[in-house]
Amino acid sequence: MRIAVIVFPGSNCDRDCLHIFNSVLGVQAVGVWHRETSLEGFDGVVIPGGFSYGDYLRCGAMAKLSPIMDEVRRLASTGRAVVGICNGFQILLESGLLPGAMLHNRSLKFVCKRVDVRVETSRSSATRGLPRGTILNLPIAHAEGNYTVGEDELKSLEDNDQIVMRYSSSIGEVGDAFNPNGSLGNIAAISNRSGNVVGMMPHPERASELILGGEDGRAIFESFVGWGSGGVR
Amino acid sequence: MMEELAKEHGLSADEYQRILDELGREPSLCELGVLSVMWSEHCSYKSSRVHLKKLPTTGPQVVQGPGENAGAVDIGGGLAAIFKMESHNHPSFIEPYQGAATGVGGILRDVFTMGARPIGNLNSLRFGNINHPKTKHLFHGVVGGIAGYGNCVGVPTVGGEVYFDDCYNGNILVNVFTVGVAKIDRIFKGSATGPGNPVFYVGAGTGRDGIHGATMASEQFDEGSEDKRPTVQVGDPFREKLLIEACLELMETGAIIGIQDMGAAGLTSSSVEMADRGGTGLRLVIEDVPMREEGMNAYEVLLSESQERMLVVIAQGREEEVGRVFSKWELEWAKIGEVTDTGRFEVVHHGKVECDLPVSVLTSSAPVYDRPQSEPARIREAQPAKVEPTADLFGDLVQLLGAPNICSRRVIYEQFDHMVGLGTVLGPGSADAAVLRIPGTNRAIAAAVDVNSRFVYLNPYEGTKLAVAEVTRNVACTGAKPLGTTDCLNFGDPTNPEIMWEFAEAIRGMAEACLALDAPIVGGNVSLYNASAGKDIFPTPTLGCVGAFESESFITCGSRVRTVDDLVALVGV
Amino acid sequence: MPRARVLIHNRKGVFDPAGKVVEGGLERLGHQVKSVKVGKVIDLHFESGTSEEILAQVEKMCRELLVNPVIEDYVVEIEE
Amino acid sequence: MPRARVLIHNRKGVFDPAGKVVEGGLERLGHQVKSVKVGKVIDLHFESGTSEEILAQVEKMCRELLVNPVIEDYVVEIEE
Ligand SMILES: Nc1ncnc2c1ncn2[C@@H]1O[C@H](COP(=O)(O)OP(=O)(O)O)[C@@H](O)[C@H]1O
Repeated sequence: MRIAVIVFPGSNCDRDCLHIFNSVLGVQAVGVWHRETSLEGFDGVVIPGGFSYGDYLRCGAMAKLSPIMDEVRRLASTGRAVVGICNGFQILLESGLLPGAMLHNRSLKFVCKRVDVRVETSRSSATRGLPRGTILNLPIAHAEGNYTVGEDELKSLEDNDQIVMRYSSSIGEVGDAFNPNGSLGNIAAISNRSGNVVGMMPHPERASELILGGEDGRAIFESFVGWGSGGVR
Repeated sequence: MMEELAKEHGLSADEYQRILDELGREPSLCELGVLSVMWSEHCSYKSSRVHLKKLPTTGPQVVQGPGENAGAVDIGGGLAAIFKMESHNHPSFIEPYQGAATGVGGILRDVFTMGARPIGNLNSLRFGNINHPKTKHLFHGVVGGIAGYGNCVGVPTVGGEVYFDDCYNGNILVNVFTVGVAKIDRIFKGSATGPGNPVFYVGAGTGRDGIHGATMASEQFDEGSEDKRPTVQVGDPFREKLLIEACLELMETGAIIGIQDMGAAGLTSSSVEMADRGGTGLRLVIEDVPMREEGMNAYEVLLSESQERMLVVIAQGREEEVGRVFSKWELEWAKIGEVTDTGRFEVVHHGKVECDLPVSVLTSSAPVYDRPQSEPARIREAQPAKVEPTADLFGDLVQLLGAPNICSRRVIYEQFDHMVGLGTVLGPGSADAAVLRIPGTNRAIAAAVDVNSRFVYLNPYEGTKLAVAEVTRNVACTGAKPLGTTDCLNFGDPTNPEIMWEFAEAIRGMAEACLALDAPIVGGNVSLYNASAGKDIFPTPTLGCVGAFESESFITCGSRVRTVDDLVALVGV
Repeated sequence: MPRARVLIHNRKGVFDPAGKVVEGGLERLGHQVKSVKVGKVIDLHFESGTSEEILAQVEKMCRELLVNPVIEDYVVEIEE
Repeated sequence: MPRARVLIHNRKGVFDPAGKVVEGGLERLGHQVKSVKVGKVIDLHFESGTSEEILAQVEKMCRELLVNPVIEDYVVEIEE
């Protein structure tokens, strides 16, 4: 098992993700510079959070031009797990690997805090071991996490079980009061049709060690690792 | 005519005469610009130097005291915590977002210059009355700027303090603090040694922004100051992030002899300071400096305060490593000169010598003033305020808890990414100091910034002692042992003897308290002329303290009530 | 020197939080305004090229990078 | 319905980091462009008013809220 953590100019959660894989989970992960052109030998890809290219123009817009993205696309098409966290989610949207787009948070402010999310499906590479309805307490940290998508696509996301997490209360009520950014349908994470490509706004790497106040994020990494090299299920 | 120009550059008649005596000739315009920034309060500490000497700066735990870009203390395990605090008051008043943002950028560079990866930012903010018409705009701008910059570079903002008071209506304070961690035997200094070694410029291109910012920071605000606008710079945190990674990567190669960020007074002060520390000279070629505007002259290039730039002295023969690393990180770089043994700061532009001054004239010959002091009348006249208890104590409590200076700071710190880096064990809102573990080790540090300027106003000596006590106590409460402090001394107009008295008294108190608490001062910053329309701010000597834990397991639970039946104890006098 | 200007706005029906905030701010200052939209303007300068060439090139840039069609609409203006 | 458009750019000499990044991106896509500037556009719609009235009002809005004169320059365009 070997994981690639893609490093763009301006990524800033790459080292954090590497720490969780290598030092907490004992799974080999290496940083891969965005100009690389091969992901040969990797079984999964994490696109970490941060501010790739300073988030200038639009979050994730510049990163989609990087050479490595062709390889990410190729790996995704073979069914390997590809997870984009925060800015990584934005990059997956801009690259067309996931449908929809991000708008500014409705508060127009950056927001960094812990929130609760409800797992909506266990058929994604990020939530495989997690029963539907599981509540996870995870940090968010973003200025543009206000997910939006056309009506038809939203319906198709719902019909195909592609909504992975929604913002919720600590007992799993979903509603506007628990939505930190105004995202459509309180969506916090989605996947592609086959479930292997996932984009999520919360930062599971920030909640994978007790000393940092919680371990709920670990389940996501464990699911990701467990998706393995087996490809499409 | 030169004399008139000298005045416009903020040099007094005496100071100009001193320049003529030292040089034995008139300076060129370019030299005058260089002299004026190097002799400005900001770079020369001319009014504060005699007092700062009195501070305790040594101890077995001190790895680097004042004099370098930042101070360093030994936190065990072969690691040093490197930290510094700096003010960006005047730029933030003129343009709150960019002023605060570039303040964060500057303090980060001071810390990673020394080889440390920054792991935490804190800040200490002072605004005018919350109902003053300007306060809202300034507050949102400053908080937004700190967030915008810190979040993007990926250094968590883990703590700070905010107060509102009328005395800051026309002169807010934005003090920013960064702490980083490096291996003790891998600390880099801002020193240019080895004549013949090439000098490299790395980072963003030079533009015309911020020319004369350093002099501006030392001038009092007056009615027209809101028009002095082009002196404000725009920060690019994205480029700063690349600069951090590139510099840390280049440091690994062993090719670096000395490295220094270009802060206030940009290329001038960074090269002069490096030559001064190295006991050498420096020769720069202006046309080789990466520029982002056309037709810039030597004066402009030397005094520009464009952000996100560094000066690096490289060991001869290792030049191509700079190109390899900086090109990878998509940053501009160029060789712009070399170290000499002449002891002079020489600048040529297209073959013409624009500046040729002895480094010592720019540094050690800069004027030092022991300005007159006098105790303000208010000190003896002050009477204790009488507060009558009311019948509704509960109501009073609720009102107090909602007061602008006491209420929750959540709206502020939720805008800051305080978790990136996976170090934040106790972040904002959870303890009296921020606690950061150092991933990959079992070590952790605590950091806090504090001062109650009202106390300092009422009694500068006792008030500053209290500030030192508070900041070290806040660190100690988390279970860490305080190791060292840094200061950011925000005072009014030093030519006013009462302000100078406040300053001297504050230093006296700080020295005594730091000595008693074994928390030596390892770095600091002085910001004078904090006044508007002739009214000075409260003397505000902000203190920052860093302490260390022997092990992560000594971290206390923070300041929260945990469970029913927990014991509550009052400790102290 | 030819110049192109790309004006980018959120598509009709897509929430424009910045516009809402500016609207509120202007109202608080006592200004009467029916609605506000905040967008981006990108000015591109070229060494040379005819209007047609530049228009074609800028349209391509918009598709490839400058505009996200999921949420944004744009207009290109060419100046010579 | 009268409309005003405010175009806001960083002042000459003030760094435009976004423009620089977009420039790099376009180059990577193989486009030849001399320089890029990224700014804001604010479209204001009004119920009524003559061009002169609206221009005066929008100028006031720019001074009071929309533009930060320390770093930004602006142009107002009125359409009827
Ligand atoms: N400007 C700021 N930036 C980040 N955190 C802040 C800031 N101001 C206050 N905080 C955080 O908010 C919490 C409460 O602050 P404060 O009211 O000053 O607390 P106390 O008086 O208990 O020290 C602290 O954890 C502090 O670090």
